Order: sequence, then C-alpha cells, then structure tokens
Amino acid sequence: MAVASAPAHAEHGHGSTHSRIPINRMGIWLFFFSDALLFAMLAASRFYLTGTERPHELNQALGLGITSVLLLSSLTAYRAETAFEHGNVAHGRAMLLATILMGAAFAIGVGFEWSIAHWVPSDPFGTAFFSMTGMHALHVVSGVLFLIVVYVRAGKGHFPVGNTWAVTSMVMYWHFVDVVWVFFYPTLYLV
Amino acid sequence: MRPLINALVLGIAGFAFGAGATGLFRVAVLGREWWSTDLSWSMGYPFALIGWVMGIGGWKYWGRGWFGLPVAPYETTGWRRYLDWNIDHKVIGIQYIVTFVVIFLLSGLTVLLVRLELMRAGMQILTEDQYNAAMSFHGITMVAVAVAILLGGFGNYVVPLMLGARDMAFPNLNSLSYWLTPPVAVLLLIAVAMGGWDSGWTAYPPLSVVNKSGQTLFNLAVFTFGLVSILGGINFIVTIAYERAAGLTWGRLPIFVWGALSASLISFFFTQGFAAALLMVLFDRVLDTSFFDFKNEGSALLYEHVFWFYSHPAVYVMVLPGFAIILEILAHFSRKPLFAYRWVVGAFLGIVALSGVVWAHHMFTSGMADYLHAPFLVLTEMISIPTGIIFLAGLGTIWAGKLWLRTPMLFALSVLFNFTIGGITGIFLADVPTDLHLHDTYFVVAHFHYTIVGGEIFALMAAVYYWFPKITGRMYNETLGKLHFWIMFIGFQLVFIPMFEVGVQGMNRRVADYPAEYNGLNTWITLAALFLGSSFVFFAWNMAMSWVRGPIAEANPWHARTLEWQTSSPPPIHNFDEDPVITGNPYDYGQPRAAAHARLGAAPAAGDSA
Amino acid sequence: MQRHYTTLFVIWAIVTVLTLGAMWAWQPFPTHGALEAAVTDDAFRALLYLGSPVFGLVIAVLFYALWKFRATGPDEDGAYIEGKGALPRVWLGVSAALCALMIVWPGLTGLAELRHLAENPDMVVKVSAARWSWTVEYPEAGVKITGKEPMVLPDDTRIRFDITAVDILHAFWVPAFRLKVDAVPGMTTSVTVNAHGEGDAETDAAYRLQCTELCGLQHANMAMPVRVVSEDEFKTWLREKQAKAAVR
Amino acid sequence: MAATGHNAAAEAKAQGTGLKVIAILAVLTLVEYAIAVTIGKGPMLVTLLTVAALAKTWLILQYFMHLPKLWNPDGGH
Repeated sequence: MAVASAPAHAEHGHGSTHSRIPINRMGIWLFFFSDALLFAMLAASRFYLTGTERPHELNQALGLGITSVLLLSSLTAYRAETAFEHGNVAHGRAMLLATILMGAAFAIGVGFEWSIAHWVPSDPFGTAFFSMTGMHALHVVSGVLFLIVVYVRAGKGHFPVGNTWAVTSMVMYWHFVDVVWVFFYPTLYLV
Repeated sequence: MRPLINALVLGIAGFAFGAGATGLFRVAVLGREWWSTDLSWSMGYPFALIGWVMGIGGWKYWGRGWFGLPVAPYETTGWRRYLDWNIDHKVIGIQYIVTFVVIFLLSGLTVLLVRLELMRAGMQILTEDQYNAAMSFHGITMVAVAVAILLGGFGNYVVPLMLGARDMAFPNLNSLSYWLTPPVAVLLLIAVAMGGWDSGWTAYPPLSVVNKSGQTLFNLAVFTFGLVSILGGINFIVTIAYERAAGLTWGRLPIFVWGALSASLISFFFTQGFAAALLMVLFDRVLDTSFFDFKNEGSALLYEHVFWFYSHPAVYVMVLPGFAIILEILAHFSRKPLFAYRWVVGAFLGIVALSGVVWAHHMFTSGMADYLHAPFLVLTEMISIPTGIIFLAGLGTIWAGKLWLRTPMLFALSVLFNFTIGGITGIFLADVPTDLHLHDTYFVVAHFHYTIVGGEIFALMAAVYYWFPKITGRMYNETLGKLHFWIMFIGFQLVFIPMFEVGVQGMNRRVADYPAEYNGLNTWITLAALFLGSSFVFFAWNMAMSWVRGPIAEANPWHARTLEWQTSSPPPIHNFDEDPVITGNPYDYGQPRAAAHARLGAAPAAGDSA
Repeated sequence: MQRHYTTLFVIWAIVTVLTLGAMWAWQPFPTHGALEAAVTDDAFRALLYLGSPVFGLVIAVLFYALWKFRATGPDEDGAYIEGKGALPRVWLGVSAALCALMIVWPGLTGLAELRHLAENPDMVVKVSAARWSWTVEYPEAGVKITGKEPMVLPDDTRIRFDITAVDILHAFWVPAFRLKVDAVPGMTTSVTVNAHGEGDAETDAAYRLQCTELCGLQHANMAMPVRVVSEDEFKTWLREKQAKAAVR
Repeated sequence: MAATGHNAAAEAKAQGTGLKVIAILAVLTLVEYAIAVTIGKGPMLVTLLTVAALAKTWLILQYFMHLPKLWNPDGGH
C-alpha cells in the first residue's frame, strides 16, 4: 500500500517521467475492489444460510454505538489527510490519534459483543456473525496498526506537503474498512 | 543461498511464534492440549509466511521503506538473483517459469503413478488412500501450474517488454507475489507427507470438513495461491493501463497483452470466490462454524456456488493467454497480419464477461433448483461464439500465409487442432441431457485435458520455444524440439481420445478401481501415457543443454515485428537502451509501405524491412 | 485464389463426410436400460453430427495451409489480409445461429423431454448414501436392502428415486439409466427413470449404482449391483424379502 | 514548506466539506436504525436499507476516498 515510499522505485519504473501517484491510486482501488468481493461473498453466505430473518436479538445500543464510532473515525481520518495535505502536521497528528483511538474502541466494542453473544459459532447465524465480524475486525486491527506507523512517522516529519501519499493511502484503507461496515451493520443488526 | 536460509529460519520462527502463542492460549485459558494440528497450522502458517517473505528480502529491500527506514541497495548478481528478492520483471518471469516447470514435471510423474494403478482393475501398486492423495496432488498442482505459468511466467517476462516499459507497475509487489509461491509448494508437499487429503482439487465439503488434517494445509496453501493470483492480476491491469510506451494505443497492443489483460481481469474479479470458499471450509474445520454442516442448517451447495464462481472463470485465466500466444506466433510465422484483430479483442472481453455467469453448469447434477438448468445451459453454450471468433482469427491468419514450420509454429498449429476437439466436447457438457450422463466421468477428464493441456500447455510449449532465444540469449536444438513436439502431440491424442469412449461407456472419474469391463481401454491409455511422458525427457534435456551451451542467438531470430524482439537477447536491465516510441501496428507483414512497429530512440529499429 | 477456395471446399466436404461416417459408426454407449437413454444418446449423436462439419472446417484449413502455404524462412511475407471485411460478420452470424440451434435442439428440447418422462411416477424408491455404501428402501413394501446386495427394479416402470445422504456428498448414477444426481446431506434430490429392458450387474457393468461424487477412501468401490427384472419377478422378489424380514 | 505553504482558506473549505458529509452520514445511519425499528422485517426493509447503504457508500467514496481522482488526478475533492 505504501508502495511509493520505497526508494528502490525511483530508479526503476519511469520514475521522474510520470508521477507514481495515479498508478498507486489505481492499484489500491483495485485492491479495495478485490477485498470487497471477499466481504460480499461472506455477506451473501449470511443471506444464503439464514435468509432475511434475524434469528437473535442483538444488542442494538452497542451496534449503533460502535457504528457511530467507526463512522466518526472516518471524519477524523479525513481531517487528518486534509491537514497533512496543507502542511498542518500538528492537527493532522491529533486527528490521526483520534482515529486510532476510535478504531481501537470499535475493536473493543466488537470483542465485547462477542463476549456477551448468546449464540455460538455452530449456530447458522453465529456462523455468519462471527466470520463476518471477525474478518472485519481483522481489517480494523491491521488498519489501526498501519495508522500507528503513519502517526509515528508523521512525528518524525516524514510527510511534508506534496509527499503525503502514505497518509492518503492509509486513510483510504480506513475509509474502505468503514464502507464494509456500512453494509455489515444493517446486514447483521437491522435486517 | 543466504536469503533462502534467512527465509527458512524466519519462516520456522514465525511458525513457532504463531503456533506457540496459540498453544499457550489453549493451555492457559482454555485448559486444553497445547497442540491441535488444524488450529496450530492455521495460526502458525500466517506468521511463517510473513517470516519467510521478510527473510527472503521483503523486509530488507521493501518493508523498511514503509517505516521510513533506509532500504538496502541491491547488489546480488548472476544466478544468485534467482534465489533472492529481485524486482526485475525478467528475473521474476524466469523464477515463475522454472518453478512451475519443475512442479509441472513433478506433477506429471505423480500422474504416471496414478495411470499405472489404473492400468488394470483391482489395486496393484497403490492403496486407495495413496491413490486419492496422488490424484488430489496432481489435480491441484496442475491447476496451479496452468493458472500461473503463462501469466506469471511469460506474462511477467514479455508484457513489459511488449509495452516498452522498464518494469511492471509495482515491482516489489511482483516479487512478493512470486515469493509467496514456494510456501504453497512446500505446504502441499508437507500435506502429502502427512497422508494427503482425499477430496481432490475441488475440496467439496462436507468431505473437506471431516477430512484429515492434510486438508487444512491444502486450504492454507491454495488460499495463499489465490493471493498470488489477485496481486499478480492487479499488477498486470495497472501496468497495461499506465506503463505503455508513447504511441502504444489500445489498438496497437500486441494480442498477447490483450490476453494477459483479459486473464488478469478474470483472476482479479473472481479469485476471491475460491478464497472465500476455502476460508469457510477452514472456519468450519477450526472455528467450529457450520457453513456446510447440514445438521446445523449449513449447505453443501453454498460451497459449490461460491467455488465454481471462481473456478469456472479460472479456466479462462489458463486458456486466454494460451490463445493469445498462439495467435501471436501464428501471425509471426505466417508472416501475415493477425486476422480480424479487433474482433479477437472483442472476443477476449466477451469471454471475460460471459465467464462470470456460467458457473452453475458444473452443478447440473448437484441437486440445485431445476429452474436454473435452462438459463445456465443457454449462457454456457453462448461461450462458443467468442471462442469461434478466436478460431476464425487463427485460421484466417494462416490462410494464404508463408508458414515457417519451426517448433513454436508446430505447437501453435496443434493448439487449433486440440482445442477444436476440446471445444466441441465442451458442448456435450454444457448440454443438460448429455451432461446428466457424462458429468464426473472420464469424458469430462478427456474434455478438460483437451482444453487445458491441448489449449494451454501446448501453447506454453510454443511460448517456451518461441521466447527461449530472447530469455536465454541462446538457441534451442530444433531437432530435439520437433521430436518433443511429435511425441507429445501423438501421445496426447492416444491418451485422451480413448478416455472419451471409456467415459461414455460408464467409467466415472477419481476412482482407484473400476469394473473389469474397462480393462482394455485403460491399459491402452496407461501405455500411451508413458509414451506421452517420455516426450518431456527430450524437452528437459533440450532446455537444460541449450541454456548452458546452445549456440548464441541473434536479437531477433524470427524476424518478428513486436517490440520484445527489438532489444538485445537477453534484454538489458531496463529493457531498452532508449525509451521506444511506437509508430505502427505490430503485425503489418506483407505491406511494404507499413510503418515499423517501434522506433528505439533516434535510431531506426531492427527488423524494419519486414 | 479462386482455385484455393474450390480445393478447400472439396477437402472440407471430404473430411466432413469421413468424420460423419466415423461418428455414425462409433458406438460407445453402455446398454440402453431406460427410455431416458434414448434422449441422452440421441442428444449425444446430434451433437456429434453438428460438430463434424465444424471439426472438418478446422482440419481442412489446417491441412490445406500446411500443404500449400509453406515457406522455409522468414524472408517472404504472406498476403496482406487484415480481416476487416465481411467474413467476421458472416462467421459471427453462422456461429451464433449454430449455437442457437444447439441450445434449442438437442439442449432445451431434450431437457423438456426428460421432464415430461418424469411426470407421475409408478413407484418411489428411497435411496440413502453413506460412506461407503448405498441403502435402498421400497417404502410401499417396507423392504430395505444395503451393502453388496443387488437393487432389484421392475421392467417397464416409471420409478422415482428420492435420494439423500447421511454424511457427505455422494452421487447416484446407473450408467444404463444415464441420469445422475448428487446425494446431498440434509436435502432430498430426485431422479426419475423409465426402466426399459432387463439387465443384470452380473453380466453388465452398466447395471451398477455407482457413486460419482468423490467421497474419500472407498469412493471407487461404492457401488451396488442393479438388476432389472420383469414385473412378476420383481413382485416375487419383494415378497421373498418381506417374508425374510418378518422372520427376523 | 510545512508552515509557510499552509493555505488556510483551502484547508478550511475542505474540512467544512468533511463536516457536511459526516452530518449526512449520521442522519442516514439514524434513519436506517429508525426504519429497522419501525418496519421490523420484510423485503421493504431490505430494499430501504440497501438504498441507504448505497447512499452512504457513494458519499464516502466520492468525498472521503476521492474516487474521481482515479480519472481526474488533479481535480476532484
């Protein structure tokens, strides 16, 4: 994802003749699309196995809560990206930190949901629920780790104006994780 | 050797970490045995994979950059480059080709064991268990070879050259894709050593859920391979979209680039289906979910839908680059423009589109709803229309040409013959009334070997001989090449034509034993298979000897117009001394006024006279 | 050029006739044990005949090009033909028409015929698959057989098999009857067969109920012999079975 | 560069866009929740939820992930 930051590229590829950014952007979008298909398969399986019914009562307050937290973290991620693009490193870092904390809060929320779940993985809804939230949480956790790396690097002044692709790409990944949840939330909690 | 040793050590350490942490959790929190084969492998393997990739050089040359640390300068030269992290697409192409040729030969030897067992009814040299393991191993390794060798091998080597690019769009990602494949092979071999898995390459649950632990390793391996396929596909799509030389419009792309693009689109769109299917089986095995457990309202048909959603399109990942290569070779060796170029491009894209809506023809006998039969019959048979266009292009190209029958051309022509049989017999399987009888019989085995071996592996051989001088800088031995061709071509017909008959007669596939009525044909098939196998002795000998001490090849021994032949053999590190400018069509033979395909810098390109 | 095309046409005609002859003479089919066999085998033959001219065309062009359009090196170029004319359109039209024909006949018509043959069965037989044996039950007579004991069926009868599995996927296939369907755990699939003509597994491998979905270790040996006998004989056999079951 | 190139007006405008988008997203999420509570179940609910999810996806793709930059690298948001 942070493909561009590897200096080995400069000498390879067309380097100076055309910019790497559009190429990287296309690559990361294709990655998102491909990953989205995996999530789509899981969501489709959920409907295949249990129809459009919701066999268990879920903790709606918790669901709405973690959904709001994740949605809000997209805003902070957006603000961080915009700030870095305009050289406002201090604000950018603060917003990154907020994103990281909210991401962690989301993961903890999912973990809590798992601990209070009164269904088991071998139950048909449990099958869908645990594999979907588990797969998504794996992406959230890896996203948080990536964001921490970006946060630390930003502190060392690695992302001056015009060289913020690493921030942009990680923030895009974060939004992607949010988009997946945009579909998973109604699929698991509301239908 | 250093990188390999590093990779092995870090890989094993990673495995110990993952499996160890899991064991600790099991002992401390759950109070169970620390080791559970399925779970320990599933948790250890991802870390082993990370360790392996980091050890081979992924960390040193790439990963450090992610953390803002300086990456090491690349200093490896000579043959050691092939055992190291390397971002040159030519090195990666050779890595793919050699790795998968070795796996191909290994898998070929395995299937000879299978054939020897099937020579007579009754069990002779293998037990049922060993038979199933050998048959499953042959299945998955050959599928992997077929998916990866043309696109990963020749695609990597040739596509950037044809585009006039200095490398792929994501060179480090490219290296990562390649270095993910050795763990796949290792894992499959360990699975065989652990007693194998007996669910074939399709791994249908519930069998694959209740199967022995080799199945877990199979799933992890093939999941990794799916990742290779997706990352490779993304890399090709972006490369072809962004790295074309000046003047190389979509209408001037060599047809092989279109083939690589179509195949990449398919692997990019559909591979997640296989990944999801394998993941669900893995969840069922280790996490106690019940996707496929009918006692808990799971459904075996779910797997078949998700699995074939990828695995049918996968056959076009195999044959589309094959078609593209033979069209390329037919044009150059007939000295004629590729017939109906734009129609072929349309046919490729048509196949890409249709490939996604035909999967359920593998399920006519699966017990899926009756109303699905007719639509999938119609859609599947429609694939014959774009395929027919590709045949028109092949036949139109050789008509009124000047056919130069070197080994690559012989292989290319044989694809037209083989795939005619493969294509026509495919209709029998798309047609529900005949498929109800033929499904899962040797008719199917014969059909897909005619399409995949006849359509792709013959094209692979054409590609190997065609680009051998470019890749190695040396010429192969023509006599040995032709000997290889004739033995392989004749042996292939002798093996697979009788399989159609024995299948219709009532011999089903994936069996270790069969009624004695089918003895005669099976003995014949086994003997013919040994004959077919012998052709690869000539192949391996020719390749090894010619690579080491064949005569030095010219830059453009075939006097072909396309760009890869306009640079030296083998090409310099950045492919071209000066960035090429594309000035004409790639196949304008027989047209004295036609512009050259490319101009290299200021100097006129070699082969302009053509 | 005109001469080329005439010769090509003659070669095509010859190859097609030879192929058609060979396909006509080719008899790979197992014993016809059911009315359904006529449907599938006729469809098979129809596709062979429809495929012959296509095969013939490819062979003819290949053969003719190898015969007439040879060169010994790359020095001379072939004719500059780009293929932009009417030929691709004609080819597309013809292949689409051929494809449409094959979809309708023998595809959809065969499918309809098979459905028609499956209406209102005379009797129902329940089949259950397990690793690695079949259990067959005649619910009306209350008879159940398993293992290597033959499944006996009455001749000239429309029989619906209701099939399921107790553990993993298997598949029901009697080559003499042609039709095939998976045995899926947790689901009942069915296949209807109009038995036609007597037959016995003792003398004919086509009369065996063979598992055709890979099911592990003994998959190859998961076969039950089948016997098709006259209706009277079938009734006698059923009574014997019932009597034996009563004694036990 | 970092401090001096700071184009405050442009940044404020972009940040304002983010606030507007999140406000709509929040409203849509609440609407989703509200209709789920009121309708309960059925095809109508599935349709409405799909529409809402697609709308949210479009907003995030368009404004947060800058989808248009794919074909227009210099413009977009």
